[in-house]
Amino acid sequence: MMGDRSGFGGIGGTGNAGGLDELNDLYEAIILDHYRSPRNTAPVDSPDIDLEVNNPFCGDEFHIQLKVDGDTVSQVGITGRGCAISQASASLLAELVEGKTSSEVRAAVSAFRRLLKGEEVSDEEMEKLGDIEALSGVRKFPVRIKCALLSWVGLGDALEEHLAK
Amino acid sequence: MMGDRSGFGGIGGTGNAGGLDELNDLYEAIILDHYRSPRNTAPVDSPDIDLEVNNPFCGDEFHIQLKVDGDTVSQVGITGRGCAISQASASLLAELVEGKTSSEVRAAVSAFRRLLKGEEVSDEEMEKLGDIEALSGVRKFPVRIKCALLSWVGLGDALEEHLAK
Amino acid sequence: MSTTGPGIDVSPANDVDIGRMLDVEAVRADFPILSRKINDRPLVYLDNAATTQKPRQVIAALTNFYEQTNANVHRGVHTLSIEATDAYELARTKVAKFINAPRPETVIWTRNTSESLNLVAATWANAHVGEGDNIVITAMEHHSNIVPWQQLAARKNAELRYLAVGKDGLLDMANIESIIDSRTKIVSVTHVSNVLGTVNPVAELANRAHEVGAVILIDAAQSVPHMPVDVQAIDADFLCFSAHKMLGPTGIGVLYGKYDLLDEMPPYMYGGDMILEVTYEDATWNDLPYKFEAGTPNIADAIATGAAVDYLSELGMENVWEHEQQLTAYGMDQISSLNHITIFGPEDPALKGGVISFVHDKIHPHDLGTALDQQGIAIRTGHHCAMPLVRSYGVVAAARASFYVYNTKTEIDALVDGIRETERYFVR
Amino acid sequence: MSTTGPGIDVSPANDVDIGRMLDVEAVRADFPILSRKINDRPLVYLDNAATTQKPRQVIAALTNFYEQTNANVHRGVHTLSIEATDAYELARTKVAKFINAPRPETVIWTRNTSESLNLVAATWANAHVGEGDNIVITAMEHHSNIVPWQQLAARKNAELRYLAVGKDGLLDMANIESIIDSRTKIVSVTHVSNVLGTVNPVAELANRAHEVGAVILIDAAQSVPHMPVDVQAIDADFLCFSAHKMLGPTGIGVLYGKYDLLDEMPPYMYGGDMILEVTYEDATWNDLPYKFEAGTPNIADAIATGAAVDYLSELGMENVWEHEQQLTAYGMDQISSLNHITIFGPEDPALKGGVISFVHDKIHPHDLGTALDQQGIAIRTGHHCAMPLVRSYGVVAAARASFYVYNTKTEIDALVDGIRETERYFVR
Ligand SMILES: Cc1ncc(COP(=O)(O)O)c(C=O)c1O
Ligand SMILES: Cc1ncc(COP(=O)(O)O)c(C=O)c1O
Repeated sequence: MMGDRSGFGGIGGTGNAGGLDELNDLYEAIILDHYRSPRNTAPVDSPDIDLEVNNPFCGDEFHIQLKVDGDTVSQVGITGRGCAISQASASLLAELVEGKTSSEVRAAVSAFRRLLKGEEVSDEEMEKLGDIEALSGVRKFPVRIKCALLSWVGLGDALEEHLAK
Repeated sequence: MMGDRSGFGGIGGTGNAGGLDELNDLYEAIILDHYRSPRNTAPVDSPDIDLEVNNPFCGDEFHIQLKVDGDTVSQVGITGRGCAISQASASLLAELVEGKTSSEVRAAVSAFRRLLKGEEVSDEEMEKLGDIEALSGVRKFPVRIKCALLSWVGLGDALEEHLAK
Repeated sequence: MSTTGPGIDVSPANDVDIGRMLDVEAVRADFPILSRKINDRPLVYLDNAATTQKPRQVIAALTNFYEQTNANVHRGVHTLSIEATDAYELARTKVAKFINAPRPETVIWTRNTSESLNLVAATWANAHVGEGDNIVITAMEHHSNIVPWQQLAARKNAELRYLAVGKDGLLDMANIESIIDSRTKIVSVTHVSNVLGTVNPVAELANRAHEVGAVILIDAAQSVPHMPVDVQAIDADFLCFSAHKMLGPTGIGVLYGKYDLLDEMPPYMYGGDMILEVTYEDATWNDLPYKFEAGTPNIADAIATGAAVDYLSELGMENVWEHEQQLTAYGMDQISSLNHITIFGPEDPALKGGVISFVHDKIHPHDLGTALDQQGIAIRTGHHCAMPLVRSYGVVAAARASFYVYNTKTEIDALVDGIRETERYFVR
Repeated sequence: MSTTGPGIDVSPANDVDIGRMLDVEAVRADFPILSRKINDRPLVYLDNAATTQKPRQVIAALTNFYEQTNANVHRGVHTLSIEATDAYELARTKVAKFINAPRPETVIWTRNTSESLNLVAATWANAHVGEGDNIVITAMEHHSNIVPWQQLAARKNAELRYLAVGKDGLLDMANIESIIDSRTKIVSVTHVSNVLGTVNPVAELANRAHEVGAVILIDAAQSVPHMPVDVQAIDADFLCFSAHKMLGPTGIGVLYGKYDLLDEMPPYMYGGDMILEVTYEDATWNDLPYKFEAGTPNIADAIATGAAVDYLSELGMENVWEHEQQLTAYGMDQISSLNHITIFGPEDPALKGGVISFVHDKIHPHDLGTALDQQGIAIRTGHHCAMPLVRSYGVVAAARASFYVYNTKTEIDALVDGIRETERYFVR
């Protein structure tokens, strides 16, 4: 294609068709609920994993603490500040991983990444993600995907590192 | 004026209307003659003024030597290499200044500058410039004006400096 | 000042509230992008401090150059090269006139304000700042006017001093005499803050700098586009700005400097046009301004910058400023009438340029940005490349609306309605 | 390789001599400036080594950007900013693919080749070249690839070594083993000479550089526009070129570098996008490629460079090269058939790119340039920013005709006729 707009051929665009209605997809009730009342915000005593994740560009920052018993995440605390998406995503993550084995967490992080990228996620995986499905509206707002992923990527990496020790 | 070509309002352009005929104005017979057979190329013995002028961008370079007796230029030698314009201009200059007083040289340099810039030159001045009028075709080729001026500016400045000593 | 042409209203008052001097509708008609729809809504572009939109005259300058004149400049004897050189140098002359620079050679083309600042830090300041000397900037600088000085200070064992910003958003001028002292070599300050909008007293600072023998560099990225700026009246030693923030293209900026300062400075980059003569052993430098313009310059964008300057000159910079003052006053009024809002910077709109930065108690700036975008309204959110300043307000991000010649009160109303609409989600 | 679209001829052979792969007439129709008259004659543009003309697709990329998408990139959450960022990064990806760079982040946008060269000299080389080390360049470099190294060598007390150029216009490779030695830190060579046209054996030089632990920088200003270049196949550590010499806009160039080298390098300029975090005390750098892109980038011209790369890719770089080879062979043949002419550089057209530099015994290059311009023919005259090389031929100026995709044999005929016409004045 060498048409007049060839310089623009592959623009990703925002991918959303427009109007305020789209916002309903992004800010579902579940997300607003987790944003306003984040779960698992209590500090964890002598955590096995204790990390700060942040995105200096938007200022989101979260403090993630985990207790790991053998192969199981026994306790989670996540506090911080960020936009509705990063905040709700962190809260949903905390809720999800508590009591899960490392391989379950790994699987969840992988499925969540795929969900946001619009790649294939099986029904079984979807079911395990539970309420987190509410975040799939973020797909229509690609620039906000990094908000949704911030704590997930941090926690996933930290857990791998911890287990590798 | 805020029209579509406002960015171009003041382009000087080449100022020449076009075609090969214009070249006849630039390369008049007198100029070609001085280019092929430059005058006053013999070196001057123990010159009072001895200077090199050059334009590194086009590579023109001239070696100008003068003997000055009191207030009069008694002997001139100019050698060098350059385009037809700079070469002919140097040769015409050499011819002109020999035997002239400093104020006559000063007047000639001033008149020549004005001639090339398209400013007013009196009939009397024109007459004094003589064959040099042939260089007035350079006006139509503004980018070549510096070729025509190269040796004149150098010699004029050097003479002033010499006399100020 | 001309009073004809698009965007100029010669009738005394066609709209009693605004646009007395500027016919905004005529201006808007010159900007093709303003007819774009965003998410099915008309575009309301309020991100002008980041970059401005371009009128058709500027776009046409680019198109015309590439369709009719394009050639490399300097040293060419063919027609296109001569025309391109003339147009390129004419643009420099226009810019010089626009800021009242005494000579065109004192206008150096760079890529942007950031490069202009880096150039001065790497040449003049690198040669003049020594151990124990100090460099003075302010607490409200853009990163581009902080980091080059941090690096220089570290390299030279010099001190980097900050003029403080008060709670009122104004520069604390009380102790400039102790901060700008005999060991100060350069004072580098923003003319107008891109976060607070604050207009700083640059002439006064220049005065103090000169008293102690220092030079003053003015980051005019947010002033030259918006108000009349006269480098000689301010007595600026150096002054920087970017074309893309003043209706011009991306990729080109300006460094103005006093002739004698520029003339004694070492070059910044080497090659191409900046050279007079090269041998295998050595090289000599060309005269100003070329000494600072290595390689093929951004010819087309320089020429288009000339067109931007023409456009602004036609409007008249007094009118541009007046228009923005009116929008700012109206915007401050409207935005501050909302609940949950804190505005940063001077409260008095007369003390600031057309920039309103704010935070909302209940809505994170990014959520607000996304929600407004759904309504076609473009604002900027984040730290605005002024992290330390934004953090000093206890936040890491803020929302910012910033205005230009084509903005209207109606657009400010849309912004305010848009914030209200967003509150539906976030405020219970 | 695609075989549709303007400029591509799918029929096997519509012109037995030339244009077998490239439909030159279709290409020419894409270049608005080619219908311009110069001094009443059709423009014959043979100054392509200085800068090339632009097809409507590139001009349209600029216009479309400014009319529909313009915004500042990165960090914006509004639609225009997101679209602008995507388009800007897509252009980087296109350029990366064009030179077969392994990752888009290894493509840094600069202003031009000259800035790219200065960047490497001021960062990588400044950090790695020490006293007693040496830097190797060639005797046929452009000033931009000489002077930064002269300056660095002087500053570091290092040695600047030149690979010689033989009478045949080829690099003297006989003693590269002694010249590029264990103290060599960087070898910086032009891929194709802008004066002689010589294509240098850069892969071989890279090999030798790597043998001694040096890095190789390739000045590809005259190669990337004209032939397929694969940075991985050459094993280039750094490679530089300018968009304006390859159908793209002025004001933008590229520095390619191996990821690990770029990653360990200090920044060149500070501010804006190149920063990760700033406090009043200190700053940390962003990742590649942003670490090297301070301030608002040249967004529009980057996107237009993507359009230029698209255009060239559609034509196919093998076809571009083949076309120029045919023109060069024809041009060498025709020009050398004239009296009084000396051509510089390799005699065998297969050893050179589309550049023919020559002098005429009886006509000074500037007189020839002016006379040809009267006939609508644009060539370059002078030292071509390679003074030491041009002087080594015993002259201070030469005439140069250089070709590109839109040039034809007919235009070469016009040049030759033009020279003959000029001889009427100068040759008795
Ligand atoms: C071989 C070579 N290197 C470097 C350059 C400098 O390119 P630019 O002027 O775009 O920086 C040129 C341009 O003439 C060139 O031909
Ligand atoms: C005050 C100020 N200084 C400097 C800059 C940097 O300008 P640029 O990104 O064009 O280099 C900006 C742009 O945001 C600014 O607002």
